[in-house]
Amino acid sequence: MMAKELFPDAQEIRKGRIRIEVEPEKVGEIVKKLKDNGYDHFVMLSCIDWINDGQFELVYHMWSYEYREHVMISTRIPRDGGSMVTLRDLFPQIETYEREIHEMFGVDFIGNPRLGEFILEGWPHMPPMRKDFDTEKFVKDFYYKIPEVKEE
Amino acid sequence: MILEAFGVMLLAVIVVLALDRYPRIAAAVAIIASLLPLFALTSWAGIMGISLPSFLAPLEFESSLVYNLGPGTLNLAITPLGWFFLLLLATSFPLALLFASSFVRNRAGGFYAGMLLTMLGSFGVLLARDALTFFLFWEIMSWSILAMVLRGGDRRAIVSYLSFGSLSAMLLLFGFMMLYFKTGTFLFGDMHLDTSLTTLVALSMIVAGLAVKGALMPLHVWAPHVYSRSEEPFVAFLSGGLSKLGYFGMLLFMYGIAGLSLLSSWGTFRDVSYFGYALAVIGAFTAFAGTVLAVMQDDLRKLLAYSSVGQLGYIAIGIGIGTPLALTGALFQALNHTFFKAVLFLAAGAVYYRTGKWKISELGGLGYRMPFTFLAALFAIFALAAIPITSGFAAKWLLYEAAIEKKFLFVTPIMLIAGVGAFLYAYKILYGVFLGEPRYDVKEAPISQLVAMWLLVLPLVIFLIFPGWVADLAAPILSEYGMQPIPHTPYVITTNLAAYNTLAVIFALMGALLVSLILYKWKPQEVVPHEDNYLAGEPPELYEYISMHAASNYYEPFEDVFGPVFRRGAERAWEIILAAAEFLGNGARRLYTGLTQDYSIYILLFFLILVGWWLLW
Amino acid sequence: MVDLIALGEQILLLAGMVTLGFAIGMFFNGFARKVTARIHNRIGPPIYQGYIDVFKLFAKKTNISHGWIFDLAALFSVAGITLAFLFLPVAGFTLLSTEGDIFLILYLLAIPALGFALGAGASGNPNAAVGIMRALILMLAYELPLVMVVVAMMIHYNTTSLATLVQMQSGMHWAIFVPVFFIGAIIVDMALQGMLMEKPFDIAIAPHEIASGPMVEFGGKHLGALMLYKMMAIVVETTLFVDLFLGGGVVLSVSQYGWIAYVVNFLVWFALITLVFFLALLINAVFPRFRIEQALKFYWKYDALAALLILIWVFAGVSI
Amino acid sequence: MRNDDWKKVSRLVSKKSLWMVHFCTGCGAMEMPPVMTSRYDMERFGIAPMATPRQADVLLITGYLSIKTLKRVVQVYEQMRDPKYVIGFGSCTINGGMYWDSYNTIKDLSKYIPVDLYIAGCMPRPEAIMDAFLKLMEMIEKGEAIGWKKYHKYYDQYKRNQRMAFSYRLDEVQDIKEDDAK
Amino acid sequence: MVSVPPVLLIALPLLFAFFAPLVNMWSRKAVKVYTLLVLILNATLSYLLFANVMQNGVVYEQLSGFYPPIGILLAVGPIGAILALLINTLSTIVYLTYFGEAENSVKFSMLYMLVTASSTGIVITGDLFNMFVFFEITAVGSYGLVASMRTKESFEGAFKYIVLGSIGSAFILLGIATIYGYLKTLNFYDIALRIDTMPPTARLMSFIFLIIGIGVEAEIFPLNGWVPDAYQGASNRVASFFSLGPSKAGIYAIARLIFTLLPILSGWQLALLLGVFTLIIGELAALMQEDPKRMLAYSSIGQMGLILIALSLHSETALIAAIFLMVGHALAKSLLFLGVRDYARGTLRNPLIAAPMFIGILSIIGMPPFPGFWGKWYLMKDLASQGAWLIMLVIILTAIVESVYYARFLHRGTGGEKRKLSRSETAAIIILASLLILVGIFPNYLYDPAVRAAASLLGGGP
Repeated sequence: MMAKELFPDAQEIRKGRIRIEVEPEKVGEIVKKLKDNGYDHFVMLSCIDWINDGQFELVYHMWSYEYREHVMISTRIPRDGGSMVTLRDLFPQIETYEREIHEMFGVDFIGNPRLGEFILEGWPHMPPMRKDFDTEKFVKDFYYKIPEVKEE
Repeated sequence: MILEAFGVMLLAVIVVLALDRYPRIAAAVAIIASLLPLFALTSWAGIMGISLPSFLAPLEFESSLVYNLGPGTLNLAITPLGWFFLLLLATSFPLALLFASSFVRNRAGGFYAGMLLTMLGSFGVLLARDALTFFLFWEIMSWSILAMVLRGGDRRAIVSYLSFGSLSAMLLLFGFMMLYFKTGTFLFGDMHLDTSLTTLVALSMIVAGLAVKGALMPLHVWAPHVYSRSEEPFVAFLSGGLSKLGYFGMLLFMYGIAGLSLLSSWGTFRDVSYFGYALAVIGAFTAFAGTVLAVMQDDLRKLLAYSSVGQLGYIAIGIGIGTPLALTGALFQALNHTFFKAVLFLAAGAVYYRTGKWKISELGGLGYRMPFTFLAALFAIFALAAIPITSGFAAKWLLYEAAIEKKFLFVTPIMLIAGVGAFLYAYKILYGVFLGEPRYDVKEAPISQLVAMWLLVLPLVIFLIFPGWVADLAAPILSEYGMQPIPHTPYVITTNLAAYNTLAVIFALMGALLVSLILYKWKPQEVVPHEDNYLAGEPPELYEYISMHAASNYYEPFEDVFGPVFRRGAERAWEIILAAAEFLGNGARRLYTGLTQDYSIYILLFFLILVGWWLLW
Repeated sequence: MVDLIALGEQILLLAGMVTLGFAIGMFFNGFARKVTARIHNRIGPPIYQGYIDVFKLFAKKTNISHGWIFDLAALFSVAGITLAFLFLPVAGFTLLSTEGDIFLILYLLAIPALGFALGAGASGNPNAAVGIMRALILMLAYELPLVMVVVAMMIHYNTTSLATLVQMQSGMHWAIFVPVFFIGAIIVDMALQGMLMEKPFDIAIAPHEIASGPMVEFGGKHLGALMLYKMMAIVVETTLFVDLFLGGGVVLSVSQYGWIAYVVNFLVWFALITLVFFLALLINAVFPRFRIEQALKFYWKYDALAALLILIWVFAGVSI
Repeated sequence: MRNDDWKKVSRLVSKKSLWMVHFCTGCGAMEMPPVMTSRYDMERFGIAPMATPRQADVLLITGYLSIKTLKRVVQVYEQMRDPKYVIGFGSCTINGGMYWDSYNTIKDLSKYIPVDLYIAGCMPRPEAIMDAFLKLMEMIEKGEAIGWKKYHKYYDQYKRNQRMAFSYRLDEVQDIKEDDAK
Repeated sequence: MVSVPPVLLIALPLLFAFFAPLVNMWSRKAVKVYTLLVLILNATLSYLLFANVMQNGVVYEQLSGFYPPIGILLAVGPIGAILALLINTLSTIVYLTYFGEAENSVKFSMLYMLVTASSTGIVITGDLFNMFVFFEITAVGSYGLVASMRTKESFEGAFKYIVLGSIGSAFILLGIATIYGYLKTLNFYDIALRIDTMPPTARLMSFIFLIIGIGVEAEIFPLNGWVPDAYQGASNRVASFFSLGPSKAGIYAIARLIFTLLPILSGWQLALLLGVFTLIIGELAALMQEDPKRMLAYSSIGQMGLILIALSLHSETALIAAIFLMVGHALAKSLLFLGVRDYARGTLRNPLIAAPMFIGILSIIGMPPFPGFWGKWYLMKDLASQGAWLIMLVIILTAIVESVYYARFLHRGTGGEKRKLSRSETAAIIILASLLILVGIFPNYLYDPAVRAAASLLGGGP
């Protein structure tokens, strides 16, 4: 069954691209339902930092080879102390995306046991992809301050 | 002194059994008792034309003995052949016991008792001059091995050993009885065999029975199970010493009793009897299949066991071809195998003693931790792979020459390729156990174990330099069979086809090593630890959970190709036979229904059949 | 005293030949790279590149080792291959080849291989272990057709001594002119491809898969020694082929022509081993790599099957 | 022959046999194949690719390095044997290039390992690479390619910089600054 | 040397058995000691008898005042003396194990003495009817012994034994009747002397009747249906006792039957055939047997077949073999039955039990230097000198089968938890194993009597 039939109030951006906006609690249910209805490719999980709204938007992208249709399930969680339930039981590859988003944005995925260090090794500052992290300042304070090797 | 020796050894068996609680004293007693065959050996050195100083031969042993036992007579006498094999057994036996003195802790009395019994049996076998004596001591040896196997408690080992052991015993018994039927005597000296079919069948049966102990395919099934589930000092003696008795028997019966002309009377193929040719082909197949199977093993003991099977196959080839060259080669191979396989099993034992592991994939990097064990094992492996810096090569070379001389077109390539296969599993042992990533911080093996190993390495060096000495030892044996010894000096062995000069090899190697050493020592170097390895820039300390030791499934591509053909092929065949026997057994069991009326009917039917039979008759 | 002088002469001759052998080996390295480059439509390095590389490796300021077992590799490789060279008849010089035979050489060739494997294994690098595994399986693979043909030849000529074999082929009675051994030569040439570890059989050292396999941890003088071994191995293996099938390059009899014969024989031998190596290079330059199972199956199926035909032919000849 | 002469000969010969190991983290890797194949054929100068740093003389850093890859580069560099040379490819290794404001890429390679030669460009063309190699050979012959000696000499400074970078900690950078000021 | 009247061997235990309840009234515990003393006395007497026979040849004794052929005659030949010694000595040793048991039933002791006496009676009698009587006593005693465990299995075994035993007795009686009908005598000598006067049909019929009747007791296929159940149901002690007493007596009776009584050609052939079948079926049935006691019972059947083959070969060598086999089997099998426990698991962890049992198994599968080996060697030697390859092949194949199931037995025994046997049982096992070793290493002590026995049997004597 196509996504439009499953969720009549879904928004069709254009042909073959559907957007569903839901509450965080319902995401798991919807992904499960889509998975059972031919949307068996979990493409990726992305995160957008809406700093003015004080929210993170998590977008779950799914694809059906059968209907050639791309479904985006979008949900918003609070920016400070926001958390989300892991969906790694549905698609094991979600684990990796969750790790990345945890590292880069600081979103906590409840139930994912591997939310440790991922790409950055020993990163002590705030998650670098957050909009309030000032990279330019960091580069100036850090990389440019490392001294040259002085030759005598 | 022979009877006294048997008596003392029996006494020692009882004493060590009583000393079960005191393993060290038991070991001492056993080692002292084990010197008796050694003294017998030195006392009899005269028959090989060797004169030893008297302090080496403190005891005087009579050269023959007849003892009436009532139902039969024991005829014992020393022959050059017996002496040669006694040399192998009597020298490796005390060393195996020495190794055991620090290795065996659990129920040590039983261990030494069993070991002494195996030696007692083999001593008798080597001296036997009639079939009864041979069989009697053979079986004593055989069931003492069973007693040792029982200590391991492995089901497959016990069942396969006892069933194959009894198959061997029964084949021998049948063969002896057929010879008795033909000649009316059990005395080897009086057996004048004719060329009848009965003799052929009898000889084949005896050789087959002996081949079980010699682990020739397809009668080898017991060997890997037994070798891999018993204590190492015993296995070292079993594989190194006791398995040779099978080939001793083959030489005795094929050349000592039957003789070359009799074997040839059943047809020859390029001057080699069909009988011998068949044995050579089986031997070549064994050498190859044993090697292939050895490559596939992960358990160190199983690997060594299959390697034993393969190496013993070479001896069978030599015996089968049966020219002076081949027989010398077979004897040489027997000698080499005794020592290098004993060293390898003992080294495996030493490794187990320190690490508690048998699996090659779980070991690694012990070469730097146990350097002396490693060097002993390395030397043994060189001998096993017939690298010409040990005596291992001379034996194989003699066999190749013999095969080429007799134009064995199909046996020779198989032998050679089995020799190459030996490199594969030899390297598997080296890499898996001694090289690679160090994973255990252990000490060197105890001194008694090291002494045992290194004393066993010694002959491999001596006979590298003087291969002619083995030819000297083979000469009286060959002259007993009416053959000329092969032309040789201590360093040079000459055949019709080529010559092998060990001195040239050694000096050239020395020179080359010296030059490369100079070239090499020219520049200084620093030693870095194993962790400093190139792994595409990845520091290994990040990956504690990944083993950098690539030893599990080491020869996987090889296994993919050969595995389907060779893995458990022979065992499956035997399992089919066993299944057939079990089918029959179930049938027989069903006769006993447990119902009284059925049994009554049996009796009645039986009565009727008898009456009917009588009526017809 | 006379004996000592003769012995000294002999030793000098041997040392000289070994030096020459290494020199030719190093030349072959540059030659191979040049030929390959020309086939690739490149200019390629100068022909003396081999000498430069070896010099550079030995001139490295620091060298590392992973312990004494690691060092054995370099020692055993160079010493072992030298030993194998000494027991070959080379260009009409018998060297020590009357003191051993073909089987001795086959086993002497294993000394450097096993020594090398020992050192590589001791480095503890998994790539090295995998490389050695492939090399050993490859060895098992190519040895079967090789020994089958060799055994057939030995039985046909009724000798196992290479010196005698070369002698029997003198006067241009080369084995390759016997039709059946012409096929044998092709088979052995296939095996030679594996022995030289040229493509399609360079599985063991595959640089892109397993970082040059056994050699992964060797640098500086260790690698220099190994290069010497590899280069000398080319000479030894091609000479083995030439001795077996091309009469060892002996065209003039020494008794007839004196020292001229030595020079001519040497040149002919050199030309022949270069030719044999050149053939291997041609194949090397245009083929991709087999996987190890494919190599094993190739040798044991097609090559060995062809070798079996030769065995059967010789068998028939012997039986009659 | 005097020791200096020997060194000169050694350098003269060694420059004709440069074995390189390339650390292909950036876009520069793409420029290597044309350099090595028949168009430009680097092998005619005796330059050959090698699989491991143990065997190689030249380390090519072909692009930007993040902190994580820098760790690996340092390890590879230390596994190479002296004499060894480093060539930095492109602007990324010089000043960060287009990643000048990235929180995770280093900006100046020579702060962490000694670089004998930089090739400017984003990315440099094969001709530039060839030229760099010829220049390096010239430097070797003259005895100017002494990066490996510098690394030994100022080892503690290099190590300090590496440690700082690996830690990502601003305060540590400040501390060192103060130390230097003293 | 004191010459002992053979009748004492039968009479004393019978007599003492009837006094046992009196002793029991005095003290329950004393019965065991009392019985043991009686058995020791009997064993001593049997040894004296054995020595006497070995010195002076066959010992005759007539009973009840009448002269043979009418009166009862005891005739102890070498084989009878050997078996009497064997039965009495071993039953004493086996009885030792009863001391380890908490219960002391006077009935058991009585039956034990009774069966010992009657088994001895079978081997020393010179009279067919006497033999029948002793058979009956043995059988009745045995039923009681089997049932003495008072479990479901033991009652079942005893019942089967009773039914088949009764059929057997009936057949024996028929045989005796036939012979008596023609010859009017039951004395062995008399029968042997005048057997030719019997018509062939009657001779054969009586032979068939007798071999079926005795075969039930001697565990011959297909008359041995009771064996597995009875052995399994009986206690270890009783099973052990059966394998040394009644079964040996039965096989002796068959020996007498085919040698002295009815020496007809086809009788030997029949016995040979029966032996071969018994051997094959017994060993094959044991192969797949899971219960160790049943397995040992089937193995006993196989061994009986082997002994029967040896007996039926009618040559001196084979007879010597048969005697060695009988002695070996009696020693080894009674040992094994004593040591075996349910599924044998664990018993072999204890070296004091494992070593003797190992020796017992070795003797049974014919390994030197144990009695079983000498028996098999001699048997094979005789078969070989006659060129009987087929029978040799059967013996060899069954020996291999035998070793397979004993290997399984050994393995099962070495696994599991360590178990202990009572001290008296251990002692009995060790004594039996030592006897095996002694007989094996010094076979000449058995060999000389065996030669005499063979000569005597072949000469038509007892």
